[in-house]
Amino acid sequence: MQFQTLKTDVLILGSGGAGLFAALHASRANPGLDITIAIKGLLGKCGCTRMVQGGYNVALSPGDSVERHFMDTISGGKWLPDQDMAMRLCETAVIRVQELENELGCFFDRNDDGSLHHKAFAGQTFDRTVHKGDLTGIEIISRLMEQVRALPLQMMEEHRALALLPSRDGDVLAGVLLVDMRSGEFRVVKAKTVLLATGGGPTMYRYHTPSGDKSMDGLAMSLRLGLGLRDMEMVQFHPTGLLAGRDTRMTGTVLEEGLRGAGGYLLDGQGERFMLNYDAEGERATRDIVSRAIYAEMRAGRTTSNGGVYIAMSHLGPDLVAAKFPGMVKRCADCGFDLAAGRVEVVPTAHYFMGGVVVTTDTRTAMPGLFVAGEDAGGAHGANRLGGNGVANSTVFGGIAGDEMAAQASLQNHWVEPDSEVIEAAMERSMLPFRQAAGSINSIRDRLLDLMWDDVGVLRDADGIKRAQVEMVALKTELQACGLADDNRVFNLSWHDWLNLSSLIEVSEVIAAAALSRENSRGAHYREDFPEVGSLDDSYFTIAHSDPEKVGQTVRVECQPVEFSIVKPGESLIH
Amino acid sequence: MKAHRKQPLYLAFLLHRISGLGLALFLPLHFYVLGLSLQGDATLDRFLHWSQQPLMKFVEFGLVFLLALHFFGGLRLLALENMPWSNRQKNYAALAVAAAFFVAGGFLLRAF
Amino acid sequence: MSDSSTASITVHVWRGNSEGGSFDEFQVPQQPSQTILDIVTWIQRNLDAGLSYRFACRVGMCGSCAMMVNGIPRWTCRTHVNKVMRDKQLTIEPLRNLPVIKDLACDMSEFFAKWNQAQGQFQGSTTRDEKIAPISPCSPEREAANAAIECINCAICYASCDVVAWNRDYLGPAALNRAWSLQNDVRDTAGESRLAAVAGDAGCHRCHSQQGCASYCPNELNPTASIAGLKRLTASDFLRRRYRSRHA
Amino acid sequence: MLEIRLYLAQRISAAIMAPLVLLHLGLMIYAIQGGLDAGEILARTRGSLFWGSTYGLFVIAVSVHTALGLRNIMREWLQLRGMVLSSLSWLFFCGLAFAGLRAIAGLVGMS
Ligand SMILES: Cc1cc2nc3c(=O)[nH]c(=O)nc-3n(C[C@H](O)[C@H](O)[C@H](O)COP(=O)(O)OP(=O)(O)OC[C@H]3O[C@@H](n4cnc5c(N)ncnc54)[C@H](O)[C@@H]3O)c2cc1C
Ligand code: HEM
Ligand code: SF4
Ligand code: F3S
Ligand code: FES
Repeated sequence: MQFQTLKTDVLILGSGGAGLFAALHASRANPGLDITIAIKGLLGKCGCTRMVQGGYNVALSPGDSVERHFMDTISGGKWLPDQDMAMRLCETAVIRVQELENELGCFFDRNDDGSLHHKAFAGQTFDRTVHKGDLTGIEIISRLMEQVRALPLQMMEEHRALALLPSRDGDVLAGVLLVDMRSGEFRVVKAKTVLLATGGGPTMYRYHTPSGDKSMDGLAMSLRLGLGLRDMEMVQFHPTGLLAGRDTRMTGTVLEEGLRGAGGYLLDGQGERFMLNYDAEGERATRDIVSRAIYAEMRAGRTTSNGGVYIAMSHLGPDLVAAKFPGMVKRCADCGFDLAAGRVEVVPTAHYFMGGVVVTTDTRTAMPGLFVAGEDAGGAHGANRLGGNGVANSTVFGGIAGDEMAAQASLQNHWVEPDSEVIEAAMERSMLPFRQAAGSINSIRDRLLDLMWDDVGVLRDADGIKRAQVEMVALKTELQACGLADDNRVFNLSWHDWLNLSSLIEVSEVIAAAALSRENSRGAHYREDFPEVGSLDDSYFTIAHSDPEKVGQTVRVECQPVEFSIVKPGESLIH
Repeated sequence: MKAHRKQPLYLAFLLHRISGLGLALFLPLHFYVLGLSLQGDATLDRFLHWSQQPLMKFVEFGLVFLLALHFFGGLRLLALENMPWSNRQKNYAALAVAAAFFVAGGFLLRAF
Repeated sequence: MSDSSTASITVHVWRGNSEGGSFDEFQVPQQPSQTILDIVTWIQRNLDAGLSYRFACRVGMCGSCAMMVNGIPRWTCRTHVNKVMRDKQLTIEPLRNLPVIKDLACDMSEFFAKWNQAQGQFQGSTTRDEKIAPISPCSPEREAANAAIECINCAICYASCDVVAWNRDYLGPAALNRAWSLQNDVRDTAGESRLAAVAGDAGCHRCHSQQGCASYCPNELNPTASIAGLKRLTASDFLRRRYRSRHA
Repeated sequence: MLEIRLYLAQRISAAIMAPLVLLHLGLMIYAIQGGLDAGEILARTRGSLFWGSTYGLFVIAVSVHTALGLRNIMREWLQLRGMVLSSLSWLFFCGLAFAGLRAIAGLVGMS
C-alpha cells in the first residue's frame, strides 16, 4: 500500500495540555528543531483538557505546601501512586501555574485583594484548586493553543496515529504511521523522538464524559509495541452524568460536583432521597461512594424512566440555583431540562483513566525514543485521581517531555528506519473494514458499551468480568468481519468509528483482565466479591501486557509492589 | 433574504447603507438644482414650481426620510463606537427609524 | 432506536466539497432529547455512513461542531431540535465563510491564521520563576479583558459577519475580540504592535457594526463592543502620535 | 495608517454634518412654511460670508463623507480594489465638492 514519508526531530501526538506543553517547551529549548504535532482533531480543539471545569491543584496558597499536596495525592490514590511521580507533579505544578499565568497569559480567578483564589475540591485537606470560573480548561487550552499556533511548527491536523513504529531490530522507536483523515492517505513520520499524549479516555462505557475523539488509541498502540500498562483496572466514575436517552451525545456529560456540594438532593425513581442509606455524609460523600450508591439503586430497579436517578436543586430556591450555577443551568436548558426548578436525570459516568504506560519521572518509557505524558501515562494517581490533579498532570509532564525530547533530539543526527513489516501490517489492519461486506457497527458499539458498564464498571465481581471477557472475544471477531457502508476514505467518520471501536475493545480486554486480577477494593476499583482494601503495607500495582494480534485471552497481568520511596503507610510528610 | 441577516441590527446596518447610498445618488441632483440659480432666478423658480407637484412632494418626503434615517442611524453608530457600551442597541435602532418617520412625516405635513 | 419516536423530521443536509454540492434529504425519528448534532450523528450512523461532520466535546466547550442550521450559525451540540425546527423541517449546511472540506466539515485554517495576524497571543514580561501578579478582578481593565475572554473559537461570529464574506482579508470578530481582551490585560507588553496589526487594511475599521457576531455568539460575548473599543483605541493612539510628532 | 485616516475622516465629517443637517432641515421648514421663493432665498444669502462658509463646510464634509462611504460600498459590493477604488473615490469627492461649491457660489453670488 502507498504512503508518504516525512521526517521530523520531535513528533507529538495529541494537542491536549500534554501535547501543547510539549510543543512549547521543545521549541523554546531548541528553536532550531523541526517539531511536528499530529492531532486527531483540530489543534487545541479536541481532547479533554478543554473540558476541565473544576480547576488545577497547586500548592501556591499561603499555608499550603508541596508536601501537603503530595500527601493528599498519595492518600487519595490509596497508596498506589508512584511516589516519585506524584512528588514531581506537586513540585512542578507550582512552576507550571506561574508559567501559565506569566508567560502564556492565563488569568485565573482572583480574590478581591488581587491574590489568586483557591477553591476547595473533594479529597483535599487545603483549598488549593486554582480555576477560571467553572471553565478552567477553556482558558488553559485557548492560551496554549494560540501560543503554539504562532510557532513555526508542522501542524498535522486531523491526522490519526495508527501505529507506533519500532526500528527493524525493535530496539528503538523510529516513527509513527498516521492517516490523514481529510484525504484518507497514509503518512509515515520518521522521528528522533515521539511523544504519546493522546489522553486515554474511558469511552468504552455506556456513560462517559470525555470528548468524542478519545478512544484509547494511545494505549492500544502501546500494547502492540509490547509496552507494559499499569493500573489498568482503575477507571474513575463521576457520579452525576446527564442522562437524556441513548441516542443523544449529551448523555454522560458531567453535571458538576458543586451541585451536590451546595446541597442538591439525589432522588430515586420514586422521588425518595437515598444517599443517607449509604453514607452519613449523604449527597456530599466522595465521588466513588456516591457513584456506587447510585449504581446500586439502579441495579435494584429504583430508577427514573431512562434508568438513572434524579438530581434536584429546586428546594434551594430556583433563583439561587440559577445565580450560583449559571453555566450548568444554561447547559441543561439548552438540552431541554430545568435544573433550577425541576429535576434532571443523572447517572454515574466514566470520567478519567488512571492507568497507562509505565514511565519514569522524566516521561521516558521502556522503548527508547518514545515518551508518554498526560492521561496516557500511568502512575501519578494510583487508584484514584484527585479532582484538579488531571490537568496538573498533563501540563506538568507534557512540559517535561518537551524539554527531554528537545535535549535528546538535539544530540541525535540520524533517523532510524521503521520496520516496514509493521507499517504494512498496520495499514492492512486499518483497511480491513473496506474489504468486508457492510455490517452493523452500531450494534457492536452498543454491546461493548453495555458490557463494560454492566460487568466491568462501578461494581465488579469475578463472574461478571469473566462473562465480559468471553463476550469481548466475540465482539472482536465480529468487528473484524464488519465492513463499512461507504468506501470513500475521505473524511470518513464511519471508518474512524470502526478504528475507535477496535482500540476500545483491545484496551477493554486489558481493563477486564487487570480488574479480575486485583482481588481487593481500592479507590476506583470495587470488587463486590473482595470488598476489603487489603494491606496498605503490601500495596501492589498491576502491570498488563497483551498481544492484540492473537485471538482469545491474551492479556498477561503481573503484580508489582509499590515502592514507598518517600513515605510509608502510617507516615506523613506533614507534622 | 438569508436567514442570518434577519436580525434587527443587521437590518439597521442595511437601512443605514441604503439610505446613505440613496442620499449619495440624490446629492449631485440637489447640487445641480441649486446650481441652476447660477443661470438666473427664473430657471430656479421654474424648478421650484415644478417641485410643488404632489409627486415631487412624495419624493421630497422620501428624501427627508432617508436623510433623517441616515442621520439618526449615524448618530447611533457614532454613539456605539465612541461611548460606553449599552445593551439597548435594538431599542436605539428602532428609535432611529421611528424618529426618521416622525421628522419626515412632520416635514410632509407642513409642506402641504 | 427508541420506539417512543413516532414523528419524524425531514432534514436537508448539504453534501459536497470545495468544488460544490447539493442537498440530500433524510427522515430522522424525533426524540425528546435531541440536538442538531444528534440528528447529524443519527444520519451518519443509520442512514448514510459517508456523511462527514466535526465535533469533539459535545457540551459547548470546544467550538468544533458549528454549522448553519436553517441558515443561522449555531453550535449544534447545544442546540435542541425543538428550538430551531420549523414545520418538522431542518436544513443543515457547513459553516458560512470558510472553505468546505467535505459535507458539514470546514477548514478553519484561515480563521486561526487571522487570530495570529491580530497578534492574538499574550506576551508577558515575567517568567515562570516569578510570583503571580496580584491583580484586582474589579479594575476596569480587568473587567474589560474578562468580558471578552470566554471565546471557544467556534467561528460562529465569523460565519455571521457579511464583512468577512465581502472582504476576504477582514480579520473578523473573533480575532479582533481576542486582541481587545489582550489590550486590556495589564500584564501584556505587545500592545503597541498589536494595535498596529488591528489597525491595518483588514482590521477593526472594516467593521460596520452588523452585530451578527454579538447576536449569535453562543457564549454571549460581544465582539461588536470589543471592536468598537479597538476603533477608539487605534484612533486615540493615532491622534496622540500625530500630536507628539508635531510638538516634538 | 491609511485606514485610520479614512475612518477618522469619515467619522469626523459625519460629526461635523450632524448639526449642519439640523440647521439645513430647519431652514427648509422655515422656507417652505414662510413660502419663500427663489428670489427671497437668494436675497438672504447673496453676499453673506456666514452662509457661504457654513454651507462651504457642509459641502466639503459631505463630499468627504460620501466619497468614503461609497468607497466602502464599492469595495464590498463591487469588489473594487487598489487604483480603481481610490480613483473612483477621488472622482466622487471632486465631483461632489465641485458641484456643491458651484451651487454655493450661485447662492452666495460670488461668481
Ligand atoms: C468533563 C471533564 C472535566 C474534567 N475536569 C477536570 C478538572 O476539573 N480538573 C482536572 O485536573 N482534570 C479534569 N479532567 C481531566 C483532564 O481533562 C485530563 O486529565 C487532562 O486534560 C488530560 O490531558 P491530555 O493532554 O493527556 O489529554 P487530552 O487533553 O484529552 O488530549 C488528547 C489529545 O490527543 C488526541 N488524540 C487522541 N487519539 C489520537 C490519535 N490516535 N492520533 C492523534 N491524536 C490523538 C486528541 O484528539 C487530543 O488532542 C476533566 C476531564 C473531563 C472529561
Ligand atoms: C447627517 C449626518 C450624517 C451622519 C451622522 C452620518 C453618519 C455616517 C456613519 C457613522 C457612517 C458609517 C457607517 C459604517 O461604516 O458602517 C456613514 C456612512 C455613509 N454615509 Fe453618512 N452620515 C451623515 C450624512 C450623510 C449624507 C448627507 C450622505 C450622503 C449624501 C451620507 C452618505 C453616506 C454613505 C454613502 C455611507 C456609506 C454607508 C456604508 O458604508 O454602509 N451620509 N454615515
Ligand atoms: S466570539 Fe463567540 S462566536 Fe466568535 S468564536 Fe468566540 S465564542 Fe464563537
Ligand atoms: S458581524 Fe461583522 S460587521 Fe462588525 S459587528 Fe460583527 S464584526
Ligand atoms: S462539540 Fe464541542 S462545542 Fe459542540
